[in-house]
Amino acid sequence: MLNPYIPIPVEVVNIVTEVDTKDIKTFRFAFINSEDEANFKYLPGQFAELSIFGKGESPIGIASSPTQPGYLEFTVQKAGIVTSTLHDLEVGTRMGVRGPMGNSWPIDYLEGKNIVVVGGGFAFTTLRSLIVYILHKDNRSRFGNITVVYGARTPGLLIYKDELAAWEARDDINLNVTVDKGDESWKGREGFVPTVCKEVAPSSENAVTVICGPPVMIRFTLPVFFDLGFSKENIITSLEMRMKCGIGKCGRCNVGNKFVCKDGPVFSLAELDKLTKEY
Amino acid sequence: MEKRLLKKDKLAGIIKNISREMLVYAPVKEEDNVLFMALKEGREPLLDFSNSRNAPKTFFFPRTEIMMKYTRTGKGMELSTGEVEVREAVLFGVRPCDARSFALLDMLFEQDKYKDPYYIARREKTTVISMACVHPPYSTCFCTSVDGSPTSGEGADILLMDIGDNYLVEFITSRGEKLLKYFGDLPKAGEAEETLKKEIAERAEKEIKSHIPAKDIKPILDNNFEHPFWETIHRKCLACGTCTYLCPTCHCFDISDEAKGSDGIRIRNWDSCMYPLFTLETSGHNPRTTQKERWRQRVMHKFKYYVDNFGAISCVGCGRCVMYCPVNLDIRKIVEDIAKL
Amino acid sequence: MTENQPVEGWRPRIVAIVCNWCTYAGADLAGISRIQYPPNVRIIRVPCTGRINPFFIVKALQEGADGVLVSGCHPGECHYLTGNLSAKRKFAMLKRFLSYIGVEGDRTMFTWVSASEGERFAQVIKAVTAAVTALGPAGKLVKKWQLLR
Amino acid sequence: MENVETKLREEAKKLLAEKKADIIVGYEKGTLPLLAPPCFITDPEDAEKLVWNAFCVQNLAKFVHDLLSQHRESQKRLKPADRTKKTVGVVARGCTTRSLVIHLQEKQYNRDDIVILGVPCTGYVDRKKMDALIAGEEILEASVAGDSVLVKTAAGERKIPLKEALADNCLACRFNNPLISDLMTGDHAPAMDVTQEYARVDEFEKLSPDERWNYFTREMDKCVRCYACRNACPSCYCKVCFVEQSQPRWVGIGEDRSDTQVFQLMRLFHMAGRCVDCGSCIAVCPMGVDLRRFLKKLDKDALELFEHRAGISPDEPAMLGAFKESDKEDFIFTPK
Repeated sequence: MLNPYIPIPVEVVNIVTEVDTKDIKTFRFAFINSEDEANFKYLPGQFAELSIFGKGESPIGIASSPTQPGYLEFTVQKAGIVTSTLHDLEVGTRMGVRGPMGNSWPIDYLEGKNIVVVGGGFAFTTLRSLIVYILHKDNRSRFGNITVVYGARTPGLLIYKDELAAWEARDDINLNVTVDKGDESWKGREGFVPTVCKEVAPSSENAVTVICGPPVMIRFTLPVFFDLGFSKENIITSLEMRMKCGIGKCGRCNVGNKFVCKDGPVFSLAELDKLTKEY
Repeated sequence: MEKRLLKKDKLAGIIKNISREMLVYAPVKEEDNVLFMALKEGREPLLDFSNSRNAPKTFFFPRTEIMMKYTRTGKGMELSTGEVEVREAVLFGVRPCDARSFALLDMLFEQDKYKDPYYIARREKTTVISMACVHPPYSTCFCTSVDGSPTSGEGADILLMDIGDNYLVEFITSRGEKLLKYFGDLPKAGEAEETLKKEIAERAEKEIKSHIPAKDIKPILDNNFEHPFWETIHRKCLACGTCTYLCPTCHCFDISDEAKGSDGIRIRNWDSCMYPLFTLETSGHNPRTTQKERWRQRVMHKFKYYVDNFGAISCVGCGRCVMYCPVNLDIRKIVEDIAKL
Repeated sequence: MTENQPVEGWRPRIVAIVCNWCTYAGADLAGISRIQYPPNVRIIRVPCTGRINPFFIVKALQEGADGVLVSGCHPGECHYLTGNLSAKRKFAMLKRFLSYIGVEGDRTMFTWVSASEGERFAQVIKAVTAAVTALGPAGKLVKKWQLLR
Repeated sequence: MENVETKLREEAKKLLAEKKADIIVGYEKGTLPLLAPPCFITDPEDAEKLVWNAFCVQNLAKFVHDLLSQHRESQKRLKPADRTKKTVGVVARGCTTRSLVIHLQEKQYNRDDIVILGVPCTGYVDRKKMDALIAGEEILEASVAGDSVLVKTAAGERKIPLKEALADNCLACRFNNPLISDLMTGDHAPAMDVTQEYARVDEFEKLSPDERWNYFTREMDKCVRCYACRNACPSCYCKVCFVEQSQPRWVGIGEDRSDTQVFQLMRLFHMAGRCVDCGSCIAVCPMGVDLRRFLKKLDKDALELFEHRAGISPDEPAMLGAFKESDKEDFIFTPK
């Protein structure tokens, strides 16, 4: 029997420090066994348990896209035991990844629609996966317009800066990067994400919003999208809960009768309305 | 299904014979407690007892269990073994409520998509011999309120019932029938015993004193996640987790790592929704902030979520949480109060 | 108990938790003065004996120390005035309690060594080493990692 | 006892009606015999629910601390002008008041945050002792009449001398009457037999180290690490207990024998000079670990070494937070 608790062995092949506070890094892992890679079929929005023997596991959204074969990427903030240990790792170290877990952004549902991606802070990771997936040449034609609003507190806290610059240069994506407060060198937009969403004002016509960020950002952004005419079915977000097993057994991450690890983390607001508000 | 008759004085000998060839877990008296324990050489299992203090789920889902071992290599810590090693065993003397808990736990641990190899390996190698409650042992027993019965064989491989001079032995599953050889050449049970069994079962059910509207509260729970009632139950709770540790159906666990030098293990330990740390996130945010939310979760999980997800109430009516809660938080009363909302 | 029988060639491992201002300086002086003392001691320096959580001592025993020595400034000489006096109460209680549950009394030793007492430091280490050696390897409270085996 | 109960209800009702207390923590009738669980009364009319009898076990000071610290937390989020004061009334016997004193010594709240409804105490019935006395039969009803506990089981009625059923800590209790109170609801209760206070400790001290160690090991092997003892203890109020700290991890959380021993050892040790011998930890332990054997030792040492008894006077400092020049030094090692 396949043991879902045993992590897949991977090796750290690249580490990028994303922000000037140095507490958010992107780790690139390569599979050690090629058959593991073949079996690891995922979609944007799914997560995996990063597993460091001797320390434990931590559930983290997958930041790379399945259109980027050969590796997995995770952007991790240093917080607890596992993530702190991870931050101290060096390229070449072996560790484990357990997954993919949970559901994904609803790719089938998004097909043929205009997509508004709203992200705040370092919660942008699985959104990046989605954007990379959609922008891939084999996929781009399956989706309508893409509008992205991405905000961070300061320019130094924006992640994936190179990628943002590359997207800026493209004409098949409308990218709006904003910071709460800029510095001398910042030439871009200043302002909170909800305000920028109001300014950008994407049409709700045949459109879906995918939103991920700190709770306070989400709280103030949702009314903007309601005003723009988005229905609750067309606003989709991802939940976070403390997790251990990742497969709906250990009992801690349920919201009502749904387990965030197994039935989530992605839910539409319409689905969340049916669940209890305990997250 | 084979049904045989066994002289009552022969049972202890049979269990002893089985224990010569495989591991037998049986209720024994330890100081003041009756506990399920591995039967050691020379120890007799209790045949006449009410019920054990600990729930026998612990043999499929132990309080601490090694999931895998790992060791340091030149490139970091790497897995050394994830094999699940389990021996052939017999779990003797399980009360019908506790046996039913196995059927309920199976639903979770053997779900279609994700199977729990540790639980399943133990379950597959263990034969469960139940002992019907001819007289339900406690006034707090309420198995009939949650779809159980004091003489049910659900979750068991073999069911024993005291019918006077004999035990009626029912070999319910093929795994149970494999133990036939230990029982020797027993006479088959006939019509008379069948009738007797029916009578005993009916009488036993009538002897159950606690009745709670467990099945009626689902629609109420569906609509009352927010209700002032939840403010009233938790205050005296000590968050000690005794209810969940003794519960035959509670299954929440924690996974943690322990390492010494270059070797380590990943283990899982029981956890409890009653503990504040259960849902505490690294950020400091806790979705279940106070004991109120934790109690609501416990009630909801047993009487609503499990019903939503698996079609069964996750409670077998053994009454352990009622008897051993140090501050008398009585689930029977809570269910009754909810029914009145 | 059999686990307490000294194995041939066995030498005790002793953890010494010492304060920065007196005993550590005393140890330093013993070194500078080239006073010989047994090498069985691993020194952990803390600002003051008042900083020592009794758990440090128990933890050292659990992790396999055969003996724990705690040493700070003499009463009245604490760099922080009274750190060692409040520490003293904790240690007095702990030593008795450990002994009560059956951990041999000489596994935990408490003493004062000032910065000028290099000689006393060496004597303490000699005496503690001898006492712990006489007890043999620690068995009680030690984590045996039975799950790992 | 009945008079105390009537008085208690009257006083509680008055306190709530006159808004001198926002909530009263007391005991109510349980759903099972031998149990009078804690209850929380806010409506003056509900004061009728209060009971006072030999089945009132838990030390309610724990709940006083919980209520007040939760209240304080909730106030932090409010503007200073919107903050309110909460006064908790508590039904307190001798040991409960000692725990309240400890809280006051340790500056957990102010004296005017609590209203103490003092009750004289003659001890409570130990459920485990009763179970043993009745030899496994289920107790269906129980009541106290004079010097006996009347018990009804399926086999019939039985009379058990109260003295045999009282908890060990009650039998040897030195402070069965409240040490501090705002209202007393009865006359002082007669003294218990304090000559036996340290009897089990003295007897244990005579054993050899290995015998003591074997006993400690056997008792701790029973522990299932549910932490009920800690949660029931009024003196265990740390926001994060050392056993649950993860950075650093002090003790493993699995079934390793040494981890359990170290957990228990350190929790017990945290009780040095702070254990009031209320027996709550023992009453809640699902496995019946003999914690008192060890707690009383700390108590005895505190008295011998520092002439300290836990929770006697709010003005006294906490034992381990203080020192005297005269503190004994005989344990200090001096090389020859």
